[in-house]
Amino acid sequence: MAFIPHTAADVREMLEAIGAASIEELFDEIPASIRSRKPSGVPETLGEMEIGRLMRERAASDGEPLSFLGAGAYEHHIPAAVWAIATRGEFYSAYTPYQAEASQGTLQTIYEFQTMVASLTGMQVANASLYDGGSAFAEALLMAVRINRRSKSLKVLVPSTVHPHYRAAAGAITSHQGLRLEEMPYCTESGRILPEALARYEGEDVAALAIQQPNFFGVLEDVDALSDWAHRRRIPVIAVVNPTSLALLKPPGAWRGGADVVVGEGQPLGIPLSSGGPYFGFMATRMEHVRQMPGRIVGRTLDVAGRPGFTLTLQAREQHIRRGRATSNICTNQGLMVTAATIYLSLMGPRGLERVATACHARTAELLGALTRVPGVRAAFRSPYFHEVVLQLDRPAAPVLAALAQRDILGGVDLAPYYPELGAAFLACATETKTSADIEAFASAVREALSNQHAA
Amino acid sequence: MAFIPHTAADVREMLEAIGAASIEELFDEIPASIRSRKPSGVPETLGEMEIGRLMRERAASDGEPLSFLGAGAYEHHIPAAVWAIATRGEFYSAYTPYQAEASQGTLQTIYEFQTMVASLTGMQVANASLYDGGSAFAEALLMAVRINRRSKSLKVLVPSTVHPHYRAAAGAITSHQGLRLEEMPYCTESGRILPEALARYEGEDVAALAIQQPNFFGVLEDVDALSDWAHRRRIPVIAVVNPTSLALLKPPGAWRGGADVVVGEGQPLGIPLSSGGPYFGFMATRMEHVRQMPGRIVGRTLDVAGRPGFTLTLQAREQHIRRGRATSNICTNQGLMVTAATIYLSLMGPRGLERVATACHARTAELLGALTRVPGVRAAFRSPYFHEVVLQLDRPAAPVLAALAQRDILGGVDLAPYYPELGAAFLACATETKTSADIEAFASAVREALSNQHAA
Amino acid sequence: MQPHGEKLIFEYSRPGRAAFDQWPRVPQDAAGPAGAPTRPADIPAELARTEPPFLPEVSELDAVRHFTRLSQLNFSIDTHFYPLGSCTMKYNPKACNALAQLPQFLGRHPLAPDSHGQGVLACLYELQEMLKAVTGMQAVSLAPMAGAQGELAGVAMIRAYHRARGDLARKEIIVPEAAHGTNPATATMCGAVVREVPVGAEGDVSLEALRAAVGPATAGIMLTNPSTLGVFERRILEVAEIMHEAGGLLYYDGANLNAILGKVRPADMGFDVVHVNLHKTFSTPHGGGGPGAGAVGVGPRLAPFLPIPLVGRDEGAYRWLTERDVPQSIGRLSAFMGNTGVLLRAYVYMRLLGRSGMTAVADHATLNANYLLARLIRAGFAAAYPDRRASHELIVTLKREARELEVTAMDFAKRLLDYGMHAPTTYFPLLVPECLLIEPTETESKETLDAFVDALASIAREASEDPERVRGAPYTLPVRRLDDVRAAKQLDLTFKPAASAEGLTSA
Amino acid sequence: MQPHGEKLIFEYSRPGRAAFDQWPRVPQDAAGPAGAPTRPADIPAELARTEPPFLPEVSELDAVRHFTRLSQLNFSIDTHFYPLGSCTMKYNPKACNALAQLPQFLGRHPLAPDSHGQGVLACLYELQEMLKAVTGMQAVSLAPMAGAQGELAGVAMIRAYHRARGDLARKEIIVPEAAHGTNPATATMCGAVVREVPVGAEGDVSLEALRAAVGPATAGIMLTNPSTLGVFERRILEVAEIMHEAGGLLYYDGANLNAILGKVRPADMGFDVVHVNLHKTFSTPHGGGGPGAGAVGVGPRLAPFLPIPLVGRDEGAYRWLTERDVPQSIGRLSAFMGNTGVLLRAYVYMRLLGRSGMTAVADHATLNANYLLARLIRAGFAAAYPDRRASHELIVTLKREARELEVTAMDFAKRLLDYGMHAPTTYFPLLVPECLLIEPTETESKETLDAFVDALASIAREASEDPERVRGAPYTLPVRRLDDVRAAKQLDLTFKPAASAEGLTSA
Ligand SMILES: Cc1ncc(COP(=O)(O)O)c(C=O)c1O
Ligand SMILES: Cc1ncc(COP(=O)(O)O)c(C=O)c1O
Repeated sequence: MAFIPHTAADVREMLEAIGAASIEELFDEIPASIRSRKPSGVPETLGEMEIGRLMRERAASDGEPLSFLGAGAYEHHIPAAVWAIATRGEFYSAYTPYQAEASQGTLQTIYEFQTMVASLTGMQVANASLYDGGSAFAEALLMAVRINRRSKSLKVLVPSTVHPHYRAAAGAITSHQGLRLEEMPYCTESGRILPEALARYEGEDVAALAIQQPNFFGVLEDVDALSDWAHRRRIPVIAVVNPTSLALLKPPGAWRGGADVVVGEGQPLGIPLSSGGPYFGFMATRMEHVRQMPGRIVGRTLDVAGRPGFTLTLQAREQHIRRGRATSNICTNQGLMVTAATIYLSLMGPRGLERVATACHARTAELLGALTRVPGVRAAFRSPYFHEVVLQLDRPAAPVLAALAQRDILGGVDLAPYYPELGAAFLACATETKTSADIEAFASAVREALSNQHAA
Repeated sequence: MAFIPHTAADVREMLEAIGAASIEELFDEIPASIRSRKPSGVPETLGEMEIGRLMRERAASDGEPLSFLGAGAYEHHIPAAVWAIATRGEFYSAYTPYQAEASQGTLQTIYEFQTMVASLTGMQVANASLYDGGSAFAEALLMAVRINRRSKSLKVLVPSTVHPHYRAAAGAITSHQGLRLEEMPYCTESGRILPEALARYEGEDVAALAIQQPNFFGVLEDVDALSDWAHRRRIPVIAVVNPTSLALLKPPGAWRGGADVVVGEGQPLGIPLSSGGPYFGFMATRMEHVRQMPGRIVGRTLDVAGRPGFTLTLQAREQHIRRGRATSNICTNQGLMVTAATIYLSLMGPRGLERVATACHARTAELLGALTRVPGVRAAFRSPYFHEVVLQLDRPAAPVLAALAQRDILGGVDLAPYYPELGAAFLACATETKTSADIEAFASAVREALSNQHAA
Repeated sequence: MQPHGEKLIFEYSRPGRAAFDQWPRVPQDAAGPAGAPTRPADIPAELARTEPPFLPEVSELDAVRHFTRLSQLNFSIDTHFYPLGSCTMKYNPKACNALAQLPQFLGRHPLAPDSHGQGVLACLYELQEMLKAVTGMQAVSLAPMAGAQGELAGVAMIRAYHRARGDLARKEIIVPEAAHGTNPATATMCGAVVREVPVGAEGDVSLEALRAAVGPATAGIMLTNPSTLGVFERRILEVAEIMHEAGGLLYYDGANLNAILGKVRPADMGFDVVHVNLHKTFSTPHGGGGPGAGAVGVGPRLAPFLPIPLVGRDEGAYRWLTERDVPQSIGRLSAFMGNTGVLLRAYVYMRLLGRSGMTAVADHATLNANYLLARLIRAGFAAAYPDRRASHELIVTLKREARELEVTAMDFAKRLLDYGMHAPTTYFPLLVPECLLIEPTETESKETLDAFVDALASIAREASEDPERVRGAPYTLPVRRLDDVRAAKQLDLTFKPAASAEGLTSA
Repeated sequence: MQPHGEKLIFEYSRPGRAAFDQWPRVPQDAAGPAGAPTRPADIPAELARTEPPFLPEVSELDAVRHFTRLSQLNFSIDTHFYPLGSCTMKYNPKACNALAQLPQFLGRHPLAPDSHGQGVLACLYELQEMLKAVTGMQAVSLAPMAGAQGELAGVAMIRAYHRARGDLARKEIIVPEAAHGTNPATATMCGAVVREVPVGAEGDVSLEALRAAVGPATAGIMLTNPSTLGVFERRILEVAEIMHEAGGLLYYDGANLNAILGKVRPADMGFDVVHVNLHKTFSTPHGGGGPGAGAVGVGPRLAPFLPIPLVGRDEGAYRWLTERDVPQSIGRLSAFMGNTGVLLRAYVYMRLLGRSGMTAVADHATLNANYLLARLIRAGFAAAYPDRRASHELIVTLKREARELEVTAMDFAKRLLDYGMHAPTTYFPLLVPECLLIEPTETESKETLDAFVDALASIAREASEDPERVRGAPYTLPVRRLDDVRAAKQLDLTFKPAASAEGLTSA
């Protein structure tokens, strides 16, 4: 049997040591009435060669289209070293570092990661990851509510420029604890929250304010004004950020008054798109809030010989100690992704990451130029943006995008289901992986699709 | 600059320590008249992302055709574990294990490999690899000539059923030392050497006899008779074997009288086809001849504390000690391939390897059946074979094979350039990687190609 | 002499050093990526970063060497026996990793159209089907990203179910006192009130206590079976009856599914919902902490509430199912589609095992645990439940050793590391004092188990002959025993260049 | 306590154990690969194997764990500084490996038609072109599979050239006494007679001796420049003149090309043929012994003789050139196309470096070597050529230490291992007594070099204060110093189950 090393002789000797006549006998505490047979819904075994062929055929059928999709998951160059090292057995097949002395590799990596995330976000401390950006956002809301001991309300202001899926996930996860996500409208001209929009919450008991920068549309929010408004009212500020953008954009820790909790999707840092996961959520905060932070945290300490070493710390926040009163139920996190991201950030360094961000931005500017030169396409907003833009068409986006997809170009995310008020609009993104030729191909495919549909 | 860690400050400090004003100055012993500029024939640097895209495009253009090519390189299933482990940095980026204490991983692997090769071939000792099967054959001829102290001639009997490229390589490599490869004709009926063919060498001074089993045509030679003939005349026997076949076929050590030197291509043991290399040649011999064997050899010994360990041994045979009187000039060998093959053989085990051989054989039988059912195709020989067959057509093979290639089926190797006496013939092979559907697709493509060409 | 640890990556950093080949060309600088890029002019100054982040500036070799060396400081399945109870540290087949990493799978954007995803969707669909088969459930969602999120989904569905029926009083979630911490933590996250029920001397939940606990406020119970005590809950059918009669539902924590794969299905035990830890039972790697995947399966009552997205099939084509298809869904748990890459690994693993392999897993995991139990008892160790069959794991209590020799379970665990084996889970479940929860898994051989027994026996000898030796362990690892109290008191959670001057740098 | 070594894979073997998932289904047994396959009936009994080969019967986990643990016993570039002189142990970029392993490249059969190989052929063609550019040669063949085979090709071409001109007397190949062993060994393999010429005190070949050596029997000379002594052969143009006037040709052993990349081209020094060790200069991995690639480049005189296959281009399409295209070729050196996978790695590496990167390699390799030289002299070590520039490598002689302290170069080398650094090359070139040939390469940082100097200085102190300590090294590796004499006398070259009973088994 695959992966089972027992020889017939082994089984015999082992049963003898146990004093059982058969393996079957070891299951004699299970009521006979519910014992089942082999699961007929599982096909018979395939060898590695056979499943390999099947998977290769299936992968080939998914193709490798030219993609301008972003919307929270970004195609970046991933250095070959990242996964060559992250998949080394010692990282790949280790458990959570409960036995610190036998897990210094993982622990030190996490400590380095925490340092990098804290610095990128401009915060003091970071955890060892949450599941993904969306669920990290949910945890941030819960944490902000815990931090805000003044507020009696569970109302959190969440601009509608925050990723719709993040809002959905946060709603699904936090509603059980009574949180209410108050959706703040955005300005359809500029694609961002106008600080004026906050006026209507004046005097209300608000538990927290969330800000995504750049927002879902790629537009830059006026973070200082928003953050300042909250701090003046002693409302904790939750920042949702794209880590790549932080090479160019002011880190949340430096927003006016500073963010209290910063979360984001770590995928851009060396993690493959992989249909949505595994990615990782990161979270950073101020030192004063560290005990309210969910997730694992690694600290540096000394061993009995006085040598430095690393260990999980502040575990009293966590489910395995605090149980029903833990900051979160999270246990398994996204460790291997963190290892990959730490290697990625080490290879990129501050200047490499800045180049990635600059290149993405330049490519998106090029994209914007090329597409808006196509008749029938215009930019939805005229605001500063980072590496992602909303484009409006003179007819519904879905069939145009479908026509592109037929030519193996994924042109963007149709916004109609999410933001009907924007009319025929889609969100497109170009990262450093795109060349001028790619962008030209995209633009001319759009041109053709629009004229074909005209003809039709 | 890629891969160079020197900062400007480093360079400054280092030059200062050296007492040089510039790096340029360090080259002042090179005559100025021949100093060159940057090599203009080398394009400017590409980033990893850029070369990645280029290589992926080029790889895609080579395609992944359905291949029935064999002729000395075979498409086998390679367990994912093989290369995941062989490319671990500690194996991949280590040098030849000159510092034994710091290279026990590589050394022990080679020792295990030597054990496996010796056992597969039925010999007493094996070396740590030669370049490939073809060059290993050349080394085998040279070694046999060294072994045969009785013979004054440098004439080696090499049947024409030995791989034509092996004969070519051996000729090119050994001719400088005066070896003459006497080509023995084969029986065009049976596709093998008839023992009677040896009669004409009776009484001649022959330095060695080579036998390939299975031979280039996939046909099984009458190894006992051939080997027996040689031993009776005290002529050393060189065996050229396919390691996969040794799971089913009598090992050369058990041929009548036993082979003296056994070589072969190691590629079938977990090494990708990769357009021809890197593969590895293996070589095994009798203990009495070990000092005549070229290539590295690892031995087990003890350390000063009495613990077992591994080290390169019998180095007095090698170029770095014996220089002009070494058994060969080989230095760098195919180490990493040996690591992969050792992992492959460990995963397969005796029974797994037997299954691979059996499955290959069965697939080839199926192929033979399917193709010979196509009108205009017939089997060239009616002899026992292993996993490879010669098929004859009623018209030239080249255009038929070209037509198949256009449909992404590589049907076999055209034998016309090598064996014109066989008429329109090609050599085809099916390994365990081929399914009945693959074979059917091949057969019907041949059927179609033959009828199309008829029409044309 | 040999450096024990490895410097921090920041300590390799030098201003100006970089892995230049990783830098993208910025369109402006056709000359190649040498200097600093021009900052985009269209980003307003007040929104721009002024100080570069504190990231290391190292060469590619520095990074490769550093992280390769770091990796070597870990124990892992690929290098060590790792019998961590409740964690199912079995062999992670290399094929699962290789095939989940095929370039088209890795490169596929989560929002790519279904037309460019039939391959991956087919795998996920079939994974749903196989999980239905092994759990006996009617429908499966692959959305949850780990066991704890599967629990959250499960309890949220239970609550949604009661709510949908207008049964708003059902706020209590019952958990046995031996439950894993995520169970009560999940109940809390779902806004439920946790009620603990005690476990009897033989390891079964007390039915009396359970009967007393249930009532109109009961939403459900969270159980694993076999339980965290390493024994099968024998009266599971009665538990189910009590719960169902009281109007509550049963949640199955699938962390221990390895024990019963193909032997008994959670649905047949009476469970209404189950989560499966694919990173345990189905051998996706644990990666030093994650990622995992906590697929949930449900019976007919909870099917309408499954978290999205699901994978459906219409006329031979696969597609994502969303709110529109599952209007009563408890919603989405992540931005996209959970840990798809993990799901692909589990899919490949299940296909490799196949039908017969499923049963074989439970058979041999159970055989290994019972063999260890027998041998350890014979070697003088005290089993927590000596009269019970072990499931896929077993508990030894070192109560006596702690009392008589002052050598604790922790000391045994640390000393085992010196013997080249990872320690079992210690101090969990909390119910059993000084316990080692040992899970060998089916992929370990008899020889390995024998070596483990020998090691524990040898430590026991050391504990009586030279207890200090055991208390001081480990000795042969990159660090000696670490000061957790100091870690929590003198928080050092990020590297600050100044801090190293204060002497905390790695040697 | 911690096992130092690792058992042999055979010692894990148990009859009946296997990695079953790797077994192919045999067509007969539709039921799946469980038992023994039926032996093919059409293989005559007298040609069939009767005893199964002695291969290990282990599980997949056994194999993975064993070889992973074995790997950890190695030093390597990815884990350690590895200044092995003459070997150019520089960083092997991971991208080169990843891109050479693209599935289409790996899967391509060597005899696949050119129509299914334009991608790989384009890479090889461009590699030929780039090698021409850096060597200054007119044509390049990628066929040789390592440096030594490149030498063989080179000397064979020289001999073919003379032969083609009817100049049959030219049988002598001159090599400097400091030459690498492959040089004389190659000459012998080519049926030539080796003539050694001495090297002067400053490391240059003695021109007088050379003039005396040449004559009508001279076929050619084999040189590396910089030489194996780590210095540039300053009178190379005179050497070339002497040789050419005598009717001999010059062979350039490219093992040291790293030193002069983009600085001076072998062709411009007067060489007629060069081999390039792609596994050194162009950073393909050394793999614990190989594979390498020893491309040869030639000037106009030798171009007709290049080994096949070459890659040519006709009307935009690439194709293999064979005997038909190169009728005077010295022939083929392997069954197929040399070490193509290695060539692809070198291709990617050269493209990553690019034009400016070539020069930068030589610049910084040379800077590193000269820096080490300066620092080591300052630390009290004796340079073999103190008045010369170092090239990309340098030689220190421990003659004094050996004489005065009886601590040899070997002892220093072994002790360095305890300091976590691989040893330099020892006792080569043979010319310099008690030498360390140190090649840092350009990919190592100043800090690493400083640490190396500190380590050597510390060992020098140990050597005078506690010489026994150094002589007994290493102490911290999987084994202590090994008994080479025993290895050669009591040959144990394969594992025999019986042998382990005699006590040679790993502990
Ligand atoms: C019994 C039990 N339940 C739940 C969990 C939580 O699973 P996860 O870590 O995947 O969130 C675990 C894993 O540690 C467990 O052992
Ligand atoms: C100077 C010199 N020449 C030739 C060679 C032989 O090269 P290879 O080992 O690739 O055959 C080497 C490598 O060891 C060398 O250092």
